[in-house]
Amino acid sequence: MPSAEKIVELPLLAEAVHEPDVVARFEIRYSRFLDPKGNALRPLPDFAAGPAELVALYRGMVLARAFDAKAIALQRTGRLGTFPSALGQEAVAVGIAGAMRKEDVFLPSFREHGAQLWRGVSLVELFLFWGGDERGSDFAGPREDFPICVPVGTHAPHAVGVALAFKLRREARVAVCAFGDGATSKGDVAEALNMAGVWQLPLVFVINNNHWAISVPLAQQTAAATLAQKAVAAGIEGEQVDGNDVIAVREAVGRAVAKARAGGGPTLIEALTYRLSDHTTADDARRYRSDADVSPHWAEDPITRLRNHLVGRGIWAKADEERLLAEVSAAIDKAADTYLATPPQGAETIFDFTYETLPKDLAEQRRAASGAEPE
Amino acid sequence: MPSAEKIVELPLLAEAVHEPDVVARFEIRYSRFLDPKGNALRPLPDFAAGPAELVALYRGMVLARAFDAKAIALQRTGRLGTFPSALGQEAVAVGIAGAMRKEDVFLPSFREHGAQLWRGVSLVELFLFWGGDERGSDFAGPREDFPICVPVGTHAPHAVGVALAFKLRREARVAVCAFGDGATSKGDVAEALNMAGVWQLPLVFVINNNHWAISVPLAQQTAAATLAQKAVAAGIEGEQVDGNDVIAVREAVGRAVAKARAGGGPTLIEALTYRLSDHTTADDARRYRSDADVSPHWAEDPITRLRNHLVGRGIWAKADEERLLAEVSAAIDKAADTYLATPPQGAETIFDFTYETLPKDLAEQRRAASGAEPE
Amino acid sequence: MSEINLVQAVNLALARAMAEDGAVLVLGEDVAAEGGVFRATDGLLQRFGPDRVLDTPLAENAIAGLSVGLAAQGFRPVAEIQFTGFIYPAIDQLVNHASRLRNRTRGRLSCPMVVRSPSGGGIRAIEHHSESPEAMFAHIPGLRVVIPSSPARAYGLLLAAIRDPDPVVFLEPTRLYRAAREEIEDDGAALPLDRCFVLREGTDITLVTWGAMTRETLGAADTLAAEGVSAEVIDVATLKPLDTDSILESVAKTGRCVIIHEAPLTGGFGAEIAARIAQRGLVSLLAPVERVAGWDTVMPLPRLEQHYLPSEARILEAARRVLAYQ
Amino acid sequence: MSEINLVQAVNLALARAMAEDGAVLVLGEDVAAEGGVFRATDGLLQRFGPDRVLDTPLAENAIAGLSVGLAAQGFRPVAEIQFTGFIYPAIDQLVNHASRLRNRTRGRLSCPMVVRSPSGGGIRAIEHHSESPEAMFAHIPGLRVVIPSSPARAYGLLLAAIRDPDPVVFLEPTRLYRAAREEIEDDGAALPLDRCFVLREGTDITLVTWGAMTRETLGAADTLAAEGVSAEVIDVATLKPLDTDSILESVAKTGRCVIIHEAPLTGGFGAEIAARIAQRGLVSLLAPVERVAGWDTVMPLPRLEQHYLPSEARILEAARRVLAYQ
Ligand SMILES: Cc1ncc(C[n+]2csc(CCOP(=O)(O)OP(=O)(O)O)c2C)c(N)n1
Ligand SMILES: Cc1ncc(C[n+]2csc(CCOP(=O)(O)OP(=O)(O)O)c2C)c(N)n1
Ligand SMILES: [Mg+2]
Ligand SMILES: [Mg+2]
Repeated sequence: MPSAEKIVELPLLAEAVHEPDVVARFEIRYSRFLDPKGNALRPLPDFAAGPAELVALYRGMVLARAFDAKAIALQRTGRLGTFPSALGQEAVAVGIAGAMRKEDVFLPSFREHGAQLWRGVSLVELFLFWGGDERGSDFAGPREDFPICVPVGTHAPHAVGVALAFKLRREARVAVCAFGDGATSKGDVAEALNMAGVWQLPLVFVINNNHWAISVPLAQQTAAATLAQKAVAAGIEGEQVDGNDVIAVREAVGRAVAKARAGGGPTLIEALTYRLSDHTTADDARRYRSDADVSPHWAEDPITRLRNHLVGRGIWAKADEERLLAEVSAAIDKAADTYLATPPQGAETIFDFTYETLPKDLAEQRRAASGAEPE
Repeated sequence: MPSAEKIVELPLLAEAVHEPDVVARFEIRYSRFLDPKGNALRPLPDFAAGPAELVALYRGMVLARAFDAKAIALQRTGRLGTFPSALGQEAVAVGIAGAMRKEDVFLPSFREHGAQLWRGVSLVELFLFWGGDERGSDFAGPREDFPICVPVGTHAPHAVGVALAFKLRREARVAVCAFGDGATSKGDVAEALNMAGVWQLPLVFVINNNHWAISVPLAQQTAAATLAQKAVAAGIEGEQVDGNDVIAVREAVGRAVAKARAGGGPTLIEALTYRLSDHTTADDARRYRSDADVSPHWAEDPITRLRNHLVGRGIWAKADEERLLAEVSAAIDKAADTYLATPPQGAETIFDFTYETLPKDLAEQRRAASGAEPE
Repeated sequence: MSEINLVQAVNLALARAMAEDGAVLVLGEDVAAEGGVFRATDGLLQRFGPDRVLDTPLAENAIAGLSVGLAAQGFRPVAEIQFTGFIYPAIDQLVNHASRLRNRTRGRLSCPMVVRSPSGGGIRAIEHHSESPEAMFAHIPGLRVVIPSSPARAYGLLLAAIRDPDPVVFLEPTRLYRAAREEIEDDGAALPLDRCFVLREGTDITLVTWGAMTRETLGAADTLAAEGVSAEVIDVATLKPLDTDSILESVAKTGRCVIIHEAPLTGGFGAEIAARIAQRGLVSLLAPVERVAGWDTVMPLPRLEQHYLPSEARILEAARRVLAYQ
Repeated sequence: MSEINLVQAVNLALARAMAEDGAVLVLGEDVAAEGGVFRATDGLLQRFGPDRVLDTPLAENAIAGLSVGLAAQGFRPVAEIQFTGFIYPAIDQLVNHASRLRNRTRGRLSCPMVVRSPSGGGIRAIEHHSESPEAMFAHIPGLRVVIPSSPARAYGLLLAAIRDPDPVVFLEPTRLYRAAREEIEDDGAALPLDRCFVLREGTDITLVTWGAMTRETLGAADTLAAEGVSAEVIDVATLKPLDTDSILESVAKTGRCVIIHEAPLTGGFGAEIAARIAQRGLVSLLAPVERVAGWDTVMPLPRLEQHYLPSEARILEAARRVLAYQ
């Protein structure tokens, strides 16, 4: 499914050509498997044949949403810092993670906790990070995954470096980097896409297109008809998927990851979703969008969609749902309690990770901070 | 000639669609009028009907090349600083300038002196700039044109600001920004293209694609089949022209400028040319490319091509050529003498343009520099 | 006249400048409909319309760069960078172009632009939202660097910055945005961009600071006063160009000086002030010049943030050392 | 053993580091076939192949950013930024990521990378090719900033920088690249990254400098010696972390100090050194600490450049003022 088809190798010393001459042609394709009601629109991919993986994806989304709700509750009661909800976008993160292997490396933005949890970042670690504790980025699970990246798009070049490392070591591993629609306007993201193309890196970029960058709607972010076409500038493949259809996300990212692993180079995937929540707990979206803008998108809800599908196939019943919700909320409450019971690190840890070994003048500052007089 | 054709307005709340669904399609077109021998491949644009403008374009290229040769001679004899030759690329700069109006604003890179001269930057000013004198950027002619830009691509956002100024003031003016193939890898250029699209600015970007960024060939700069397709990422129009056919450059830029002036928005034009010279007088291109790489491109020479065309049409004769060369070299020698006879500015001028009015501590430094003791 | 806080004063100054000069534009991320994430540009879109208040795509480098283009064309862009943690992509444009355009064209083109950004910590924000990079800008010839510490100074200094013919980096202490309210007359009166402000007169020791740290510093001065020590508190306000004389005069009077800032100690702007005192004020020094600053570490996340920010206790400790010095 | 100049010493150190550690990569614009515009990476492609020496597209931000990714994966990228005038787009990655990765992951990920760049003026180069931005980096916690001033120190310090487990900004004085030759044994011996170098011992005055200015400073020391004044010349070499003790010891001995650097005076790193002396060395000061630096102006184009760069005459003038001070 080549998205970029090169018509003629441009002859520099060119013989006469008929004008006007089309020298390159591109198309962007869109894919989805389930309609908003959960009905299959086409034959499902293999992984969706049996219940196992679909149920896992479902659980991943439910867990992400439950974590989200808990995080907001903690923030509202002053026990967590500013938090960016992923409400309605769970299929993007979970679909990504479901398509990756353990040994791959994930470079998230800040709205992909569904993927981080799937990959083994613990609930406690996520609470710690959003609670303002650096230990929240010291993942016990996926040791090579990157921490949440707050400066928008700045992790895209990191992904290039990680993927280049894999390629140089001849490892069959893939880096997957997620960022938002707003990030696609950043120069570093464009530089990263271009470099991934030059070196044909095992790298998959996923645009978590929730149609808003805080208050800026997609139409004011770019004149591009799709964000997948950002790939054209880099000469790499780009495609678009329904980001609220976890099967579509899982399938498209799966294809891209397999291609990358096989040496086929990078891909840019635009996952179309919608930010149902405020930008963060510090935001009031009613300042710039109306409920009327938002409400239709509730009908797109990825969790309801997959649940309907599972129920329709007899894979999922009320009892399963209740069991899952109970299990998930128990896990989250337990993690929240652990987080809340975790005292901050000692003040000296401010110094201890600035360099591998503490330089002399910093050691003096450390002493001063601990109350002792400076030397 | 829309290069970006949007197939479907993406429905967020989408009804079932047939898969896989093409949501956007793009094509990049290439145009030229003269073959390398100077033969017309198709009916020429109106401006090329009579001799006047063609001869002017020819003169512009000859002047640029003669300036180039003189600059290199001065540098080799220690009377000018490092200089980037535009040998073989004259049609790009001259074609751009020929398509602009006086009131438009040009934002050059550092290899477009052909355009600067056309627009009224004086030979003396160019010598002064490359001779290391700030007065070389204080253009007496095009007061609003930007100075040569050394940090690659950093002037692209300036062009956005200039074009935005025109749009906000409802002025029928156009900003034209030129940069090289290497610049298309820079994030600021991508950001500028995207912003030009969002605001549909009266802005024309021209890529002076000479196929090299110092020692880095185009293939290592990007995986993109064309550079014109960088426009697709920004949702703006992009096209490719034979950059060694001054008629093609003049025609394509003319169309884009007219469209921009009429409110039709920005365009990205990739002009295909080749850097026949070293990158600069400080470079030795034989370290990274062979004569065999270069020599075929001599047959593309834009000046010979247009001369052959003019001669073939009986517009140009040996006598005209001799008159032109004499006139041009006289002008250049005179300008070089003036430059060489121009003493440097006083040391105090280092201070006088840092701010509109000299702050107190800088005034003290100025006194100190002039030998006087600091207060 | 109304009691307003610092961010409202910024808003008032922006509105005033836009009303009096049609060339003044406000641009940045979320400055229009949203009115800025801190509401600094609240209501400006409604009042001045979409041609004067522009939401930009998410691209700080180009925000600074397009401001250079607008300024060269005679506009007076006031660009907002949402947090100083995101101002770094704009540095290339500020250093290589905004600060040089006048000089490199020998005055033909100039760059009357302002880059505003909330700066500093203490708001329990997430990563990259609490930095104080003023020293990086104060080192750049051709730039002005201004940091207000009260609603009145925010109003007067921002008006001056917008009217200034050269580029100004205007860093607003986020911690003070809603900290205190002040009566402000919207009379369009600007404050000088080349003057320190003496917030409190004193004779025994000079405390030099700026931005949010003026609060802890004034607190320390109060404590000292209660102990019979008369501390003079200077708010530098405009770091570049620096009003050296006012600082030297104060040190000549007190003979003792402590410089306080939130940014990391090493290479912080306090070093420049101490260096100028060490050169031109040495004679009058009765004690070493001390600096109380952020540690030379990464700004911690909220849970440890309070251990990073210079506290009134640390200021007092340093002041007492300096005062006790024989 | 062979006599080589500074850029050849850089090349030798790179080759040595690459030979002894397969994790060391060289990347940047024109570093491969071209061997670097100054030939710093000459021959490395031929010797180590395209997997170890990579030409990148023209994108400084991503050059720094991809180095962070490589370093987090265990490589030791040595990235070349062609001139410091083009290092500004890399600052975002250096400040927001490279310098923080270890801290923000509590040591899980780290960033052993080096960013090399030719720095400073005096080569009659075109615009943006003559800047000295070291102070901007020396203010960033988590970074190391190193500037060699001789072939031997370039060799030893670059080896140390590449072996260092944390990010290092390594600024090479372009003016010295081919200025002097020195016998260098390619023994892989690194020099310490936390130590100043005393280039000349003296007892009457301390001249503190780094990089290219060591030449004019040593010249001034010679002139002073001829007049019977014994000047100690210190090459700071590693600005961050700063070896304060060596400087204080010297000042304790001489009681007089002049700091010399090429970067603009205000907010230059000389301020930090003067500030530390003003705090910890005040007792021993017999005269004001003077700084001789570039003016607070944009670096002029070549025709006026010599009026910008601190001259031996300006250093002598300051030294004599300081020596004459009673
Ligand atoms: C470089 C940078 N600029 C500004 C910000 C402030 N900010 C945080 S999130 C955000 C919008 C991001 O939009 P998008 O990329 O679509 O991601 P989303 O928040 O929608 O998931 C902005 C402007 C930032 N974090 N980084
Ligand atoms: C941001 C930046 N990085 C590096 C350089 C050094 N440099 C000068 S020209 C050049 C290559 C530019 O290539 P291209 O954009 O194709 O323009 P050309 O020189 O071919 O006209 C480089 C790397 C620079 N001037 N600016
Ligand atoms: Mg978004
Ligand atoms: Mg080129």
